Amino acid sequence: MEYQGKELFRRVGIPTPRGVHATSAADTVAFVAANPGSWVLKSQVMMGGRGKAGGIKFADDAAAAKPLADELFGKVLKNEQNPDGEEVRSLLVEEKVQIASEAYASITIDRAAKKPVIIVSSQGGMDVEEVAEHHPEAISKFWIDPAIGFQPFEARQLAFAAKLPVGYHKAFPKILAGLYQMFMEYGANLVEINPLVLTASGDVIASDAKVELDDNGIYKHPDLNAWRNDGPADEDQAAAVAIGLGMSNYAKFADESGEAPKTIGTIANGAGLGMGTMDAIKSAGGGAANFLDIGGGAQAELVKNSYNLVTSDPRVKAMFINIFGGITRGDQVALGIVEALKGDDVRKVPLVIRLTGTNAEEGRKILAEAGFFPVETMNEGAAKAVALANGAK
Amino acid sequence: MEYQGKELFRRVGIPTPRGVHATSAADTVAFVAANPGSWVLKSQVMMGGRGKAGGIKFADDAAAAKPLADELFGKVLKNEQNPDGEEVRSLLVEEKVQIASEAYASITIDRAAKKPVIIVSSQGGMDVEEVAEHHPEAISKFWIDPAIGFQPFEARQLAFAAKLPVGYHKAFPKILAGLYQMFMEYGANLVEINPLVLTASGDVIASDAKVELDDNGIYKHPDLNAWRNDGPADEDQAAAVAIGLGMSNYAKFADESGEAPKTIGTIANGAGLGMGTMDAIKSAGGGAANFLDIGGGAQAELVKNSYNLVTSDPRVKAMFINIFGGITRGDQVALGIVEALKGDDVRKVPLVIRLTGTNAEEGRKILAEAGFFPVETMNEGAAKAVALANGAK
Amino acid sequence: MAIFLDKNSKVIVQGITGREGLFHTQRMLAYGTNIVGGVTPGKGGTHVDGGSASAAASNLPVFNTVKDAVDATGATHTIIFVPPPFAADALYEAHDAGIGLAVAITEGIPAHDMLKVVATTKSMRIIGPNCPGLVSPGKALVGIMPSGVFASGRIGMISRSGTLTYEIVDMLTRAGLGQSTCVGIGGDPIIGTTFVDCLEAFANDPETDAIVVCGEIGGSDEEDAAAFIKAHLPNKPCVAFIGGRSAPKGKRLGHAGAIISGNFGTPESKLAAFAAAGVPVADRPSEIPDLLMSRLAMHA
Amino acid sequence: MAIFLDKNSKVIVQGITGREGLFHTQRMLAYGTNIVGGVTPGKGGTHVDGGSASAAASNLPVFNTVKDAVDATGATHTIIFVPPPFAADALYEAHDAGIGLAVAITEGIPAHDMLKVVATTKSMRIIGPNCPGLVSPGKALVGIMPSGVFASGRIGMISRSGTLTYEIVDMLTRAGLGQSTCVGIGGDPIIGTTFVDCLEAFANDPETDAIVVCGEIGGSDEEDAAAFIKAHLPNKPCVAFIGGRSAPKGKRLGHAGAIISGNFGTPESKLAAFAAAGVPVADRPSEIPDLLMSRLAMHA
Repeated sequence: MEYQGKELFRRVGIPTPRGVHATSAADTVAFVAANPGSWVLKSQVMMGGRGKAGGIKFADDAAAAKPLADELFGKVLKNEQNPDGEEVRSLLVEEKVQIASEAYASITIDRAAKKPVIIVSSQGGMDVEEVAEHHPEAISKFWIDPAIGFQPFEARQLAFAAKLPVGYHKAFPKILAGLYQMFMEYGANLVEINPLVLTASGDVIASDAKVELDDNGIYKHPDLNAWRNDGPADEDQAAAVAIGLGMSNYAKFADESGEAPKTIGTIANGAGLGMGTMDAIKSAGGGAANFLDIGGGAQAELVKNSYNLVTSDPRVKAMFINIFGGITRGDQVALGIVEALKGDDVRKVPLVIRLTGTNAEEGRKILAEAGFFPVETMNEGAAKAVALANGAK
Repeated sequence: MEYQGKELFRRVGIPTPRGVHATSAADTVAFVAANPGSWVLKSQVMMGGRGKAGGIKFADDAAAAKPLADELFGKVLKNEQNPDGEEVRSLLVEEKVQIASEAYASITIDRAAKKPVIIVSSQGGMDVEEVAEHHPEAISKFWIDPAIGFQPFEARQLAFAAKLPVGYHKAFPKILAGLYQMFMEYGANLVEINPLVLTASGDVIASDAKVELDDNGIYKHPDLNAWRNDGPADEDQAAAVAIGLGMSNYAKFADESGEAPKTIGTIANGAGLGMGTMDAIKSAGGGAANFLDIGGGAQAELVKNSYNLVTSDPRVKAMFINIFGGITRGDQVALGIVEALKGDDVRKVPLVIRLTGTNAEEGRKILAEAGFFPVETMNEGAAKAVALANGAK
Repeated sequence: MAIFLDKNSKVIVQGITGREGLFHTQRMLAYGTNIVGGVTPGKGGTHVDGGSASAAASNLPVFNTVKDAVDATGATHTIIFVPPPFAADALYEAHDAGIGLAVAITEGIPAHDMLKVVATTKSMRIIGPNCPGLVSPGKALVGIMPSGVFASGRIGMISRSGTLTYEIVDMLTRAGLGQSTCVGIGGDPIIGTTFVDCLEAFANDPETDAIVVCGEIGGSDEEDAAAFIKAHLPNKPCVAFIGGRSAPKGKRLGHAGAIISGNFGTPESKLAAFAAAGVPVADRPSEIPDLLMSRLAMHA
Repeated sequence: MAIFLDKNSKVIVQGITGREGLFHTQRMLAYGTNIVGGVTPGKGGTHVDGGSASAAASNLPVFNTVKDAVDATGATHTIIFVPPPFAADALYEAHDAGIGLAVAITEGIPAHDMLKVVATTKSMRIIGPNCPGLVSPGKALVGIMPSGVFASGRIGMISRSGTLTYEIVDMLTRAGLGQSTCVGIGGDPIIGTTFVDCLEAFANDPETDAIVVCGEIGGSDEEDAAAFIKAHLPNKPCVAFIGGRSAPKGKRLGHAGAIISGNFGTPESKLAAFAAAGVPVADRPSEIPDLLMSRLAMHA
């Protein structure tokens, strides 16, 4: 969240507005009372568009701050992208600065170039993709060679190319240096300042902060790991981790208008096969309710927990387990499935199993003995699962 | 000095023995009294070989420490390399560790390879050049690609190649990582741990520390600049800086047996010409008392101060000023010389001026008008200076 | 000829004494891969049992460092089975020792580690990370792929996914379409060898007649591949598949690289690129053999 | 032909509006160097008066960035007059903009900055730092050398020192031995272009008949040069000079690189290396012309 991003900004020397992170209305009011001035109360939420959703308020004194803080704490902010909304649990109370100009600066990974790319725009406070579309001349990019790292000339080149007002020029190299340090040191997929404000008094300040960390790099910074769990986490990811899967090995899909209802649960071994399984279901006229990559091992316990996780979605009317025996032998997987579905503590839905690859014969035999009759191909399995979800026997 | 190097070691996480830097005998005794145990009193001096010179003592309690501290403070340590000796002004009081094994690790710049090189030896506590000569198998080197930086495998490779005892292996990558961080961050020409001790209890500790900083990089670390001036500075360098020359633009040479006495002062514009001037004097049978590169500008004030600096050496019987007019025009330099030597506040010694290059004609005319009759070539000037120093008129 | 790997490639295993490392060492040896040793710091001088593929295999030397291994065996290839925090170091070590090709199996290496690795180890080809490795069927396998599905032949295969590769290769093999080399390039955002790098190698391989490109959502590697095929591969038919076409935006699906961010990495963009390059995209893996055969017939 | 620099080299000046930068810009223009513009951040769009050498010279464009300058002028060479704390950045900027050769005049750049610069900007040749630049007499001068002493001819000259170069070149010119190119490689410990790099270029230059190597105490560049000459320059006579032969150990003499450390960087070692390579070493600069002429006569 913003207040966390700003804490990182301060660690690398990027100026941020004076302020405090308040976790209660009382704290908010007390701070404003103790610090005369004009303050902005900014709801700390993960979602974008909090301003339009009514999550940002202004107060010039404690009397004005009290009703606003009372209103914001506990408020559920909603907009089109976040129809469920997100509850406000804390505020960042920040000095209201006099804005002379607003710019944009970010660093992200360019996968194709295999390099970090700095993006700078003179149109701050706006969505950068929109600016790129309508005012490409206001945007400038620089691809950093990771062997060289950030150098001050890059900031000069970007500032001139993006036509930043002269007031930015002196502070800009140091700000980008901090941004790059943060990007590399904390393993960020994205670090973004939007807007980067030039104040009426000539200071350059990061007014908003956005930091997206790379899950794979988080182990290097245990303190940030704690932060990550601080906000409302992705429920799918939390559920996957809870049963021992990788964070992104499970994803639940919302129904979408114009598409078949998401009624088929899926489990596959391998991310590619998992995606292929979803696609095959769509090709067969159905809708996959989820993606679940059970990985290489597929022990009985994990199969069972995965099955339960998928069927905890009440929309799921049928299940398609798609296994390509590779390293893992088909007979082992079959044993896992039989063991997993033996008990009464699973919600039974019509089940299609596809099992092929290494030791598939042995596996199919084990499944048959337990009363499961696996199909041979992915296409066949997808078609059967769609039919079952639609009520076929 | 050692205590400063160890302060840097601690900043980058390299373990050092417990201890204190004491600047008086009273502090030393008080520390030992307050901290029961076995302590080493190590004289903090720039010179090498302080142990053999009697600068290191051992004390198990305050009573033992008192006479030793009293002895060391103010003691002038001497050896063959430092016949003038160096006064002890402070002690590093350090825990005496039980030594199981001693190793050596350093990082320096390999000029030819244009890379930092790590040198590791299993023969700690000894002069590494001697070890290289007599036990080359005990030494291992790794040239670091500055684009990649230090990586843990380098430490493993070095530890195995230099046959460090297994007890070092676990701690070694972290210690070398710290050493490299220090080397790059503080711009060191040399960072050295000798010995790197493996203690009886299995810890790996930097028992001695040596850090040589690059003068050109010192501006990045003002705090280290202060340290540098803390010890007995090079007097030549101090004198050069005092009159506005670069730190290494002046050097005074000691007399050496078997060589001509150093009786000729030299001033030249440019380091190469300065060295060439010394060489020419030697070729002519004389001895240059100093090297002085006056640089490109040569304003009258600097010429005068340089002249005074050189003639402050009572050995100087004649002076050779060797100027190749390049960017600086010969007439300007001539004016500077005339102006500089006009007053009575300079010690007059027989003077040879050589002036050639850009506007040499005009310059020679100016000098002639002031009563100086410059020679044309360096050889001629050197010969004449030697003759004058030897009493010729 | 195959690409990147053949019978003569001398392969070492970094992390050979680990559970995974040893298991796959034995499998690779059984396939006929010329594994010449392994590396585990501190276990130099010992040996591991690589199985009964050959007398040498049953007594494989372990070295303390990659340099020692290369000095002793002349190894050209390495396969890396070390946990994510140590994987970048393993790659730097392989590069420093003069290894020509490194397969990084490890899943979960921080993208920022890989950014620096790929920028500074350019003299070494890296396959992966987070990949199943590569196989030149009938010659050698350096990876964790199930060897049974592959057959020697003249189809090149490149894929971001492991299991989808097996799925597709199985169909190719059943259809009589053997493979020259199959490369699993890995599912991470930053990988050492891209589709384009592989296409370039296949373009110059006289033993490869046609190529299957198995992509997925996320990134723009498929778009780059399509552009390369259009410009440089007029004479080798290519067929593509894209996994995750039914995925919604913003969800990361198993692979760290498989995510549609905003309007970036969408299947529509990839389909359009392949269409512009004249490369047919199979809707289902099962369509691939027929598409390949009809294309090969056209070029014959 | 000359090496590194000729009449067609398009040169920009980084730090052109500074006192030093502008002074030497005017001198270089007067010599005939094709200076096409300069760079000073924040002064883009303005012009400086480069003197009366030509109409263009009197109105030289200033750019905010090297990239702008290269885009507008097609510059191939740059000369850098910026203070030590900003010099590495200036070199990175030149490299990024695609400059082929950069002369770094700046004295006092931290050695550690240069370690990283030379490791990561390999596509650009760096002359220096802490050097007087280079001149191909009669063609172009990129540096701060006094133009009067040089004459066009067929002797190549390489030197770690500025003033000693002038001293020696003056004698060569007076002796009728003009120069193809004179390179001042700089007096710092870490420099971009070494004696060997220059010797390699001279070896391939048909307009250079003989070479003077002017070294000094410290480092091992002279030893490397001697070895290179022995191995690769059988047909071009070389003569050497070593400055500081009378210097005592452990004293740093003007140049950051001119220091004898222990038994390293001694004149004895350098003399022995040149002797082993059959390269005569002049005891005095004044001997160099005769040594050259007798060597040239032997080769004729």
